[in-house]
Amino acid sequence: MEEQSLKINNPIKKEPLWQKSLTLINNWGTVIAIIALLVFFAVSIPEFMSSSNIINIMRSISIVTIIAIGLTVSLTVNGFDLSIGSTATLANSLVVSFFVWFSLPTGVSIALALFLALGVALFNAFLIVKIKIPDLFATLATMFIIEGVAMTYTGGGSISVGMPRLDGTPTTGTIPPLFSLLSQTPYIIILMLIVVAAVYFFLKHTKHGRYLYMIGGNIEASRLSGIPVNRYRTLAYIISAFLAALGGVVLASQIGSAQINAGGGYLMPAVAAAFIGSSFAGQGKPNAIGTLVGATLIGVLENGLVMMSVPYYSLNIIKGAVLALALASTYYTRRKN
Amino acid sequence: MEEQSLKINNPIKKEPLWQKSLTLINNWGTVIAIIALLVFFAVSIPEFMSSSNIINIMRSISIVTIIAIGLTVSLTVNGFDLSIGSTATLANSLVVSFFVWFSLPTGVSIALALFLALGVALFNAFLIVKIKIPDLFATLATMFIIEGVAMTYTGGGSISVGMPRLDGTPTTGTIPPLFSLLSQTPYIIILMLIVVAAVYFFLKHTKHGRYLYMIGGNIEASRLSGIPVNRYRTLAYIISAFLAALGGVVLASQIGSAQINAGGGYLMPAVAAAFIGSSFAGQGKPNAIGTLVGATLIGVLENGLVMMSVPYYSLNIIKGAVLALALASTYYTRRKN
Amino acid sequence: SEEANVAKATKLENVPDGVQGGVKIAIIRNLPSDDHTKQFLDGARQEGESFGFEVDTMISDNNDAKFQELVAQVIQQDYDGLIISHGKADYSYNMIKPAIDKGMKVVTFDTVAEKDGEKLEGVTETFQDDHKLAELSLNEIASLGDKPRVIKVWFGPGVPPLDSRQEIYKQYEDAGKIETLETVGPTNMQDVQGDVANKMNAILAKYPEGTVDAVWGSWDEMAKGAYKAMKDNKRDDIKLISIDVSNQDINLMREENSNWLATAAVDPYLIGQMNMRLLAKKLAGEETPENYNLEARLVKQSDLKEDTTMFNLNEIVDGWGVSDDHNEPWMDELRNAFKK
Amino acid sequence: MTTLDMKDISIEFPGVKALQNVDFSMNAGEIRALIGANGAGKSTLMKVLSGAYTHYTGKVSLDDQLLDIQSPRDAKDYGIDIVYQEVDTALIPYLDVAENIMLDEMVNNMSGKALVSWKNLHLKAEETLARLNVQIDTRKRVNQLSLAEKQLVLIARAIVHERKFLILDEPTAPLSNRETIELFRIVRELSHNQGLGIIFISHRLPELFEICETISIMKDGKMITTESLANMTQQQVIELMLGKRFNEEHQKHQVPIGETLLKINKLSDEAQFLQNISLEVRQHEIVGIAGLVGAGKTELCKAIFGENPLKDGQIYLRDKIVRNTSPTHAVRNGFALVPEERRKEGVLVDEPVYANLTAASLKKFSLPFAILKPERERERARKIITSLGIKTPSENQKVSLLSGGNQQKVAVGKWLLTDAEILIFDEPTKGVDIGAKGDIFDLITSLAEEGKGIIYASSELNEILNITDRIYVMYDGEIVKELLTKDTNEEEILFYSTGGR
Ligand SMILES: Nc1ncnc2c1ncn2[C@@H]1O[C@H](COP(=O)(O)OP(=O)(O)OP(=O)(O)O)[C@@H](O)[C@H]1O
Ligand SMILES: Nc1ncnc2c1ncn2[C@@H]1O[C@H](COP(=O)(O)OP(=O)(O)OP(=O)(O)O)[C@@H](O)[C@H]1O
Ligand SMILES: [Mg+2]
Ligand SMILES: [Mg+2]
Repeated sequence: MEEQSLKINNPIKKEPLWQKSLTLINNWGTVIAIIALLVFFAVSIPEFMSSSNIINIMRSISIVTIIAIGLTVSLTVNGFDLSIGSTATLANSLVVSFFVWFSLPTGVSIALALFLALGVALFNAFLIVKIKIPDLFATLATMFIIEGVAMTYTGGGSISVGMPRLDGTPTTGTIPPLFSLLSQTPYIIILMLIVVAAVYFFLKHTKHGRYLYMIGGNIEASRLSGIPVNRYRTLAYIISAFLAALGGVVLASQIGSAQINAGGGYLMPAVAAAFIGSSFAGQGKPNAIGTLVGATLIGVLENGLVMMSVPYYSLNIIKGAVLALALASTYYTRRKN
Repeated sequence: MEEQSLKINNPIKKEPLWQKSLTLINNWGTVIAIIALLVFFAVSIPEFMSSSNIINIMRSISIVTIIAIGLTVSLTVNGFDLSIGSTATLANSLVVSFFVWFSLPTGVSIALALFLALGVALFNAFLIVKIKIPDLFATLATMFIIEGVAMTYTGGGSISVGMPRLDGTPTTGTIPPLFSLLSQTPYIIILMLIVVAAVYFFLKHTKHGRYLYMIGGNIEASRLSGIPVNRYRTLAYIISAFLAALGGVVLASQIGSAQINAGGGYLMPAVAAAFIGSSFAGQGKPNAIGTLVGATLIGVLENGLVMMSVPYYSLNIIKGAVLALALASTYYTRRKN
Repeated sequence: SEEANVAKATKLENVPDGVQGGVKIAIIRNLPSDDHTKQFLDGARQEGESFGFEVDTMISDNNDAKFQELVAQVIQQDYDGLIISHGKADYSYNMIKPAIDKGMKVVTFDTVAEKDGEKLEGVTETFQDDHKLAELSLNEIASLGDKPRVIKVWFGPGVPPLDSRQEIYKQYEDAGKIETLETVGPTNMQDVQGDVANKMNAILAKYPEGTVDAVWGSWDEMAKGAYKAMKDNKRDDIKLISIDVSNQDINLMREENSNWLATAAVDPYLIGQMNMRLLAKKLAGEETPENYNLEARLVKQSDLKEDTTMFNLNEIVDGWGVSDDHNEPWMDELRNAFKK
Repeated sequence: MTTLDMKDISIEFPGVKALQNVDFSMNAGEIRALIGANGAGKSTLMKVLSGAYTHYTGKVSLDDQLLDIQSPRDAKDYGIDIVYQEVDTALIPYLDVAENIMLDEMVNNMSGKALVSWKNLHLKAEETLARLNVQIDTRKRVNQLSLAEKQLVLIARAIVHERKFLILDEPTAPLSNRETIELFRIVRELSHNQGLGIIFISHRLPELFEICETISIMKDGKMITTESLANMTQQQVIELMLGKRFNEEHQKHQVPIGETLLKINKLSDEAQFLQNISLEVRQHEIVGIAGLVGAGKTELCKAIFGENPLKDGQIYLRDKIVRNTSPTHAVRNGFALVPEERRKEGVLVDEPVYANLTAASLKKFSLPFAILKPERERERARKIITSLGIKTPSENQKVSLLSGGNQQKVAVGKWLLTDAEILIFDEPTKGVDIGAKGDIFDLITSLAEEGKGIIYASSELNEILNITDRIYVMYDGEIVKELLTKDTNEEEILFYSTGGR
């Protein structure tokens, strides 16, 4: 017994083939699904694989990916930021108002909009960290509030170039061409990739990222080992609000105006992308690459199905079914626990 | 062992006053908020306390309460049924189609719509219990699918009396007056109260309810205590889908037609009501009375604010703020723990 | 409020009693907040306030049940008149009847208050002429060539104005004036613009240059998405013709190389104004018609000037935004009395 | 030499005075045993010392320097570290072994640095494990580890850094002899060669006598005494901590063993770990399942109880074949299981005591339509609380607020209201004080005397020898030997459980 080291024997030494391939599917189900879809669409629709269409797909997922990456960060601390949609709307309204109402320069407008959106993060963090309202509940309240704030700010309507201010005074501000460039290819795609890469690196290779995962995995243990838990939870919500606001700014660049609740529609797709993503590569936790993959899956699907002339009102059936399949492929196991 | 060993003397007999009142606020925050609002509105608006307005408020929360009670049941097993909104839409479409397309009698139509909606429950349960997809993820997928199914079934969203079928053949079916009665006072209010009372009794005073809460508390331990965990989780989703469908049927009675995603708008308010509700009376878990109280809070607020001529675009700010306050009052504690 | 007190104190002569002394109006609209909604509400509110009325506005986000609750609540209160917008035929009669029974005056917009073929006595129904709107826009498309190939951006059925527009579209189709290649519609109603843009992107990839002549945007919110997609794909070989107008639409139509050629619309602000005038006449006890249709106009890219916005469209579109219909002398008197 | 001094420590929780004026002092380089019945306040005292609780009164000092411990990090900065009793409360399940071991390092020793070097992390984690002479893949996720492995990970985490004082709160509870021996080697090394002061909490007396030099005994939130172990016997320690005499040798009344109740034939499980298991349990009989950690005892218990799916084999109850396809069926068929991982599997921590006790037998408290009779429920629960001596303010107390041993009693207690014929106990005395252990033994024997069949799985050989009538020894998922308790001894069981043939 002496020198022989303690190896606790592993019962799954003789892993059968089906078990192995199931593990493979579990870990790579999403990727397999994407490849299968790509092949299927490429065969059925000649134009599908054209480079311009690939770029189309990439562009179409850009905003949702940016917002979903923010959500992903809030998920790492076992939180859930329901207010991302409203935050995107708010940033959209703010940045356009800076251009149209106040004729501010591009850089200042963007920076200011992103900065102000951090107020949402601080409010969320206050409710969650100080008042100790559970994340989902707190951000639900924030969602309503920010939706209302954005609408009140714009007076219940949209803002576009040439529209007078709420008090009726005429405006002369315009959307700078530079700003519109933000949502053009390739910039919008590059921006998305930068966001994904930065958050990937942050979560995987910096201590801050690891702390976020630690907090998400076991908040008590993290607190006991000395991580300033509340500060990091606040950080997670700051990143989440920041990226949601960035998404809103890109959206503003794309639509060239501020629209009522424009960001609201991004909540559910972002949730779907982040959910699919957290099972990517068998990680079992929210992660940036996974979220990108999740968004890609949805993007490829929507694009291909529209090309196949599936009626728009049936799209959601297939989207939901593929979502279910992707999730099933990751979660289905033959063993019990 | 001696009797005495059972009693550890309570050292905090002299609980300070602020501690006591904080506990009071923690437990009854929602109710205090409602009373405060009632007093405030009653003083500011003469018509507010009229019996007809009280009935208005009750009626206006009926559908949301019925749906939220279903959500509450899914929350008891630590689940989360995001598909309630779509299920309500589906039931709305089905029941109207039975009247308009097939001229079925009232009872049959309602029963059939409720019955078919259980398919949603079984699909949810299949994904969650068999495939083991986490509740939130699984019901998100279902939400999309059912939304699509309802839209495809109606060929794009809506059915109303006199509209031809999808294939263009004319229809002669009408909405029976009896069915319209369902959404009239007092029946709609009575129905809501019956649903609340029945679910309250079921959760609080039956074995099944106790099991649901146990499963929500610790699924492993519940399984190992011999509770048929999967069957009860399925049951929770069945109740949730059933009540969502009931909400959809009442909605159909009220609007007299099937509308695009008519139920979708009830998801978030139902979530808010159930969330506020789970902190009601210091229970800390989802419960029927609490959900009713939560829905009432929102209903009173919306009614009063409209009466006070708060512009529609600012309503959500106040709604969100009151939601946050109600939650804060329950979760805020001065002790660390 | 103060204004109301002033009005009470000094009754104007030559002005009917019914429109003096703290008149309260509620406007309830069954649509989400958007440009059209805002302008409609602003038009009605500002017109009402210029008469010295107190005007409250409410919306119900396309939730028919909530809409009915709101209307019921408003009927409980002490309003003198209601403007009801976008109620569905299935319940509107029953919903509005209590108001009439209580003696409130009611004007509706895009709402049919009819039961078993009977109209509700005393209600004036106003409509924007959706058939005409469709006709104007489709004429533009038909004039692009011989049986143009069209991508139709539409959704429904169940959205009454879009259904009406679809009826005309079908007539054009059946008459062989146009050919439909695809139908595109949104699935994400909270982001119609972005959603339609994504779908159009996919469709455009499928139809190479020269295979599509026009896109028909049956609602400008969707048309904006389609425009965005065509611009991103540099597809100005396709022409965009739409219905409804907003300030942003005008901006986009005026962009360099814009392929958005025309849009047919009724001024929503004017609709609001007309509704309020009709309501004021009812309050004054004057004769009002059962129906009133607002005329559709075509806004053409070629007519737009550099400084054209939604708010000075009347400079280039004949009859836009101004109408003397139902304007009574006592209204001017009221306007004068309540001028700020 | 550094001296640690805790003076006049008191702390309260709602309804519980957990510590009352406790004094505790020791030197670095010493191995101190801390013992006391379940709920005596050992863990609480140590949590005060390690900074987890800050709402105490009293003073903590090191060498006359008054310490201001406001957080675990403060404690660590002063050189005080702890390995918690409940391992799952200290681990991050979805992160890998290396990160869990290096947690404190990453949190406290990376100021100024932001980037994580994964290579170094794994290297250092491997080194630390090597110091413990343990082989665990540092890339494995912690939620895939067995309980023993998790415990080892936590110990590894505590020795990454040099500390002055190290608290081990029941570290051996999930460990078997082999790992325990290894742990002792490390503890001695740390104490004697590196001069650490070690506070060692355990309910296993022989262990304490083997490794510790002095002992502090607590009772009901008070410190009773601190003495050199050389001057004490086990009997004296037990008397001091329980306040009464206690006979550790367990007495089983002589009841003749009856007919065969349970017969298992060639059972193997779907996970392909259990192979060809055959065994028999008779009425009045307590059958032991012995084996080292990882031998498959837990898997076997769960397989019989229907929690793990079977691939092959039959289970007969009174000669009738039964199919335990799920725990629900097993309970219906008359089986009961007290699982190993108490907090996770045994009790519903957020429910009150009475609801836990009636969880498996709610039918008995139901009217038609499943309507509950709560008064009757509470009444029966109170009876069980009294008869098992569960220490709780009332039957309405949440189980999470009970001490470990009392939680275990609740986990056992819930089966007393059922009609189970076969009761399976998987390490039921883990973390249970010696007094309560006696209670549980008494309970098990009286169940056997009533005519039930008992399966008792444990890696503690003395317990097995003490309570059972017959023993099956497991090794690597198989039953390798059947022994009669009265004819065997520790050496023989150990021989077979390490693979001897
Ligand atoms: N957070 C808490 N809230 C309420 N009571 C508590 C809390 N923590 C501990 N207690 C109570 O304080 C007493 C001492 O508990 P402690 O965990 O220190 O006992 P212990 O000596 O470690 O017992 P064991 O041997 O079972 O681990 C027990 O009665 C316990 O129920
Ligand atoms: N969820 C799991 N994932 C991977 N391996 C597992 C899992 N559960 C158990 N094992 C492994 O199965 C083997 C048998 O475990 P089991 O718990 O049955 O052993 P045991 O004899 O009861 O030991 P212990 O004394 O730890 O209870 C061990 O090697 C363990 O590591
Ligand atoms: Mg302890
Ligand atoms: Mg075990």
